[in-house]
Amino acid sequence: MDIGFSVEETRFREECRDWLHANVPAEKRPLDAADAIGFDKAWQRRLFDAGWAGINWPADYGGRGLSIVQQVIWLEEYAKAHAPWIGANFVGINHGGPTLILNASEEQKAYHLPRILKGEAIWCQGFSEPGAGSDLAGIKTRGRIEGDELVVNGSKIWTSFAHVADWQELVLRTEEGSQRHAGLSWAICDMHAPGITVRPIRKMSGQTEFAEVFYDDVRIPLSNVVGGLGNGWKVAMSTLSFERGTGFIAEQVKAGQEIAELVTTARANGMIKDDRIADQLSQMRAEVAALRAMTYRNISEVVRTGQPGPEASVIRLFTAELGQRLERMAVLLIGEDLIDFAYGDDNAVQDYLRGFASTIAGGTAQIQRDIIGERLLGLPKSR
Amino acid sequence: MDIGFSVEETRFREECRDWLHANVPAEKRPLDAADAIGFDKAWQRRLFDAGWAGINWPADYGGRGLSIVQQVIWLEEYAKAHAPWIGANFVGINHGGPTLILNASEEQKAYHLPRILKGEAIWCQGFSEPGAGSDLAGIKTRGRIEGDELVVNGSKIWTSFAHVADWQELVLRTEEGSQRHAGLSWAICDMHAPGITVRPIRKMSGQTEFAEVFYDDVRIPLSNVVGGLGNGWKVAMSTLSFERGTGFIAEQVKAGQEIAELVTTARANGMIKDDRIADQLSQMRAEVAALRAMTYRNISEVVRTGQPGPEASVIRLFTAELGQRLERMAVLLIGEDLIDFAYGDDNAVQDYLRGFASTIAGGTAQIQRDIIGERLLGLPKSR
Amino acid sequence: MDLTLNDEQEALRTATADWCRDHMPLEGARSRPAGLWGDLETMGWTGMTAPGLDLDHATEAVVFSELGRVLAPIGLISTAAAHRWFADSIDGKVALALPADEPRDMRVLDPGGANVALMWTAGGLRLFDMPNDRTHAPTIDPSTDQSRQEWTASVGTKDAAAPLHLQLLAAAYAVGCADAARDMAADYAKLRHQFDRPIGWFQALKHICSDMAVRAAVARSQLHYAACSLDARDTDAAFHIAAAKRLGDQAALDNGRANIQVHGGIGMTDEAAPHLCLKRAHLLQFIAPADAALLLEDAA
Amino acid sequence: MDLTLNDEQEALRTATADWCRDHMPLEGARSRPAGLWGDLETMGWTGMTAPGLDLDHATEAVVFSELGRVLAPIGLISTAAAHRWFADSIDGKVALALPADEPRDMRVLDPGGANVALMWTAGGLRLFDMPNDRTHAPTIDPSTDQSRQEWTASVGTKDAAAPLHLQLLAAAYAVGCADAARDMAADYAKLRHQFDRPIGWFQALKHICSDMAVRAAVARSQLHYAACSLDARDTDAAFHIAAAKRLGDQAALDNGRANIQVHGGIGMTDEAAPHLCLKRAHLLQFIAPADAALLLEDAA
Repeated sequence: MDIGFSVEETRFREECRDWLHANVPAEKRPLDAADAIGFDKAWQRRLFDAGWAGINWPADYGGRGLSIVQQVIWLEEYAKAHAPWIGANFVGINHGGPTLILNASEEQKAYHLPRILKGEAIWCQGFSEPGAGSDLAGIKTRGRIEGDELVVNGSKIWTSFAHVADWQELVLRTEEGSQRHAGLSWAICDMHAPGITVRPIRKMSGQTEFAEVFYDDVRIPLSNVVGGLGNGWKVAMSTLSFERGTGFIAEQVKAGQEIAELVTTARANGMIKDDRIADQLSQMRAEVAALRAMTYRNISEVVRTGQPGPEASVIRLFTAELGQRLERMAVLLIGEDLIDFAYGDDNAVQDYLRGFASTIAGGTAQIQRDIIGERLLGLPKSR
Repeated sequence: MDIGFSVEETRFREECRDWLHANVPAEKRPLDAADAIGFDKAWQRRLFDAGWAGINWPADYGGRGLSIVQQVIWLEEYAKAHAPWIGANFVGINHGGPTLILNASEEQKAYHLPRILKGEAIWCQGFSEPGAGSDLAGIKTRGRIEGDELVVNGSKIWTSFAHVADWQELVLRTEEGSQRHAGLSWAICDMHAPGITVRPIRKMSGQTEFAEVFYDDVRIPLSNVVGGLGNGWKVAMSTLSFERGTGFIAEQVKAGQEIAELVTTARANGMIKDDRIADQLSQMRAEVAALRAMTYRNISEVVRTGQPGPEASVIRLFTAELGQRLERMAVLLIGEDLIDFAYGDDNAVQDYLRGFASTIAGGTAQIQRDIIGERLLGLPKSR
Repeated sequence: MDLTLNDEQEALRTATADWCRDHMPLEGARSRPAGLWGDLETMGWTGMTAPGLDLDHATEAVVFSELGRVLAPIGLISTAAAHRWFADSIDGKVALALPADEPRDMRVLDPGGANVALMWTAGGLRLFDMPNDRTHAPTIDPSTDQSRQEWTASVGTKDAAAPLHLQLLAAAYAVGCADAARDMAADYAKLRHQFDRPIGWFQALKHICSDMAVRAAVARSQLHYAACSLDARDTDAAFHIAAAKRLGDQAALDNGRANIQVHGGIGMTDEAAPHLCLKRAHLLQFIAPADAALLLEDAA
Repeated sequence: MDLTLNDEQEALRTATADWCRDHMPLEGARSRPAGLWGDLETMGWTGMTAPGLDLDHATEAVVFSELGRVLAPIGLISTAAAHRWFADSIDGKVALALPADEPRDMRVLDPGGANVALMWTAGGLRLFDMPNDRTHAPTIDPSTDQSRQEWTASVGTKDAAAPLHLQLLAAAYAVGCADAARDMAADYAKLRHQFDRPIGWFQALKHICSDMAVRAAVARSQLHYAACSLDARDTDAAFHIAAAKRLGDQAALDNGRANIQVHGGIGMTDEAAPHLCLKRAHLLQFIAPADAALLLEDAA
């Protein structure tokens, strides 16, 4: 055990920091979706050109081929520098790309990965359905095989960036009458294909960053299936496992920044004199430190064994619930000004309202507790 | 809605108060079990002689035949006067007696009820078994019918006062091969009968007030079955329903006394200056007030309709969890002196350790939440 | 002593619930029809305890928790209190001013259609004129606008029961809000299926709902007791009403949050109703809040 | 950067766990055999970081959390710290004195067989002689006795790392205690059947266990990080160790309580083991407690 970094890693960190210091845009990422997409693409291109896109992606497909620890260092410095959220590139960089690296054919990788890294192709996710939320295996969107195509009908929901995406990682039922995890496939769906309709969904915080997607005889070439027909569940799970690897770095650094800001705010407005506030802030400072320790531990596990340890599911739940506690504290420190929140405001109240998603999206806190009980402690499966 | 009491009720309250003031023993109830039984019997006899036993029990069987509100008033004044816990008479007065009133034959009532009220007969409970705790219907203790007798084999657990009891309310399986709630009977078991062995169980707080009871061919006359053979579940449930009526009065008054003491203690030792402590104490003062309001509401429901409302299950859970919060606060206010606790000590730490039982005994907090979800909100049964 | 509703109270409660279902459903909270206020006056809810009607506070609390359950306008709270304590000085709707320290601007909730605003402080109620040239801005609660104004001439009452009355009505709203979230969650838990079962079958979801039921039942019992104590002019009334407000506020907020979790993705959307309860609950925290120190004072 | 155990650490951890299982099982915590202390010295745990052995604190924390998991004697904490910081002045077992203000009597934990007691304060460690004529009284933790004594001559160290070292070992004990309760609960939840299923099948019980796992994992990660920060003489070490102690203490206490609930009736009995974890957890709260103010200080 050792929390130090090697000379090479430390030098790499300095490089990251220097570049970010010189290049992080002064202007904020636009709130308006149409402006934001241009911003996101341009920023991603700038990252790519400077060699900061896909640090641990294979060099053959435009990545740098560096270590996962260097990727972690980059993500830490990126967050510390308050560099802009990658926005519309999120799914491509954090879900689609990694899934392709693990599961796709040479041809699929060669086509898509560089486009993702360069910010040329925007991806969105297509997992959840109105009837398949926590029960992801309840997917009903179906793809009928006709010749060398899938003909897709159904709908997906909670798809972020659906209105600006070029591609979608679509999990659908390709074997008629199949049940649960069997008979699903993971396909690359062209979001510009005829038959796709996108209906934006407004969140209670006011944004419409996610949508419902409807498929009406949408045709997808069979060559766009990744990992083989009927292997969709396995392919989708590989993405989730990636998420549980480095996927938490950004949130962990953000939590560190948030707690620091909360302490500063509470000192400034005097609320820290309330023992309840001071105590909760102390508690969260300890928890944020522990979150970093857990994340490092998990990364170390990935470096050592090639995959995250079983405690990764703990990180996911803990990150979500700690994040909500931080957001609640931020709202508490605002006091009566909370009342002034209106749709479109970009402040702590918006973060708080959006934050309800963190114990719902990608597996509710209840499902996470099932997973921890069953996989980490070996308790019998409830479902 | 109205929180006042009638002139008659107020006069009754004064009578209670006056008698208690003059008669509550100065000495504490002995901790030693052998001494305590004598004390309990003598005190119960004194209550009976003065007309305070069985205030709302039928006059035919030694009770006063007064209203449930008068019973509530008596219990409130009793607790306020710091009158001794009824100890070994608890099961007879609060479980056995009421069950007999609701379900027993004239003969059974005529024999047992006056003896309970006079403190002449000590009762204990025989519901739980090593394999049937939360799952009470999993009872395995069996009674084979031979002539006009049941021949009982099996064991019961968590039986308070088993070593001093004369009678036991015993729920057992009298129909061979029957499952779950069917085929159970509720019988009056003579604890002095041959074949009964009592093994005391020590609690983590040090007392041995409960025990495991073993039955080896114990013979019970069929005439001791209450409510008819095979109706044991129904009979047992009627007791539980009583428990949810006036059963909480004493705990509710005790909670009021406890929170008052905690505030006094925290003021005296200065810990109330800690905003966390002050806030928790305020919270619990509000909750204790609400508990009284809920209890009154429930009693009003019993007066109006003859049975407790569906919210009685809420009172049970809330009382248990509020009690534990009070006990934890009491231990927190002790500070480092907590360390000095030793088996046999009769103080806040002992109350705290014993208090773990309140979310376990008589239906765990988890079972209570199932009941609330299913009966109060109509959610589907999980089991 | 009887803490159940009497027949008249039960009839009024049912009538209120029925009317609200037909004319003021929760789902419409963010855009109430223009003529609604007139209907509310006609129904008599703006002056239940005012001279003339003279109902007791217990009955009023029962009715106001039904109104709070559909997220009725915040202005009803201030209007009902003003009709009780300033019957001579007002006519029509009264907005609700949050406590502020002069000369800081006052924040006035639900100003639409009102000429005066009632400010609650723990020490009393004061009535302020409202300027005609004012702008209305949204609040976090989509059902409620606000305006800001400078301090104007005012009349006040020092009757200790006056602020208690308004706090009681706000507590009733909170209890109603907690009830609404509980019912919405329980209904959805029966309707929504995952893993081939209603989600309410799963203990994890069931117990979230059970805890909502506990919070709401606890707060409601205390609300009724508190209302009776105000009617009886009990020396403990201030304590009991503060307790009711505190427990009501907590139940509204905690149930508001829990309801969103039970609804999952749908619960985070603007078109579904759960966020309306949550946001109302946040607003209620600032209306006549309970004083923690009072809750620690010695009982009479 | 590597927060997994290296091969040597893993080997030591396994060896410790194996030895404890055979010679110092948790179930025997209240009556350890007379010769146990000699065995602990032979195993090298009383002076892992003392001059001579010189293992790092990370390794020591790993081993001490295994020892804490079986509720090993409290005196091991003080003895190990004393051997590191007062190697010249001591020999054999060292008891643990809780911080006190002169002239109030000192409370000394696990005094049996010790001639000196080590007092932890946030500012340093001090070693006190113990009187020969002392009486031993029980503590809430059935594995631990205590004695009281007046203030005697003492030697101290002002090295800022010394109190951190002892606090780290106490945190390791707490993490081990939390682990023990979690494992005990999970094992019982698999074994115990109600309603024809293992109780761990029910989400209500499963999620109690999951939360125990979360608390233990969070505390353990921070413990390992904190140990490394002490080895690196990081300026943040005091913060990280305080965080580890706070999270460890909470995990031990909350898991201790949850474990009893999972066990139901059996969990309340003296003969079952759950209460031993709970009571140890209560004792640990008083040993080198984390300073909340320190946790709020600006990070370096």
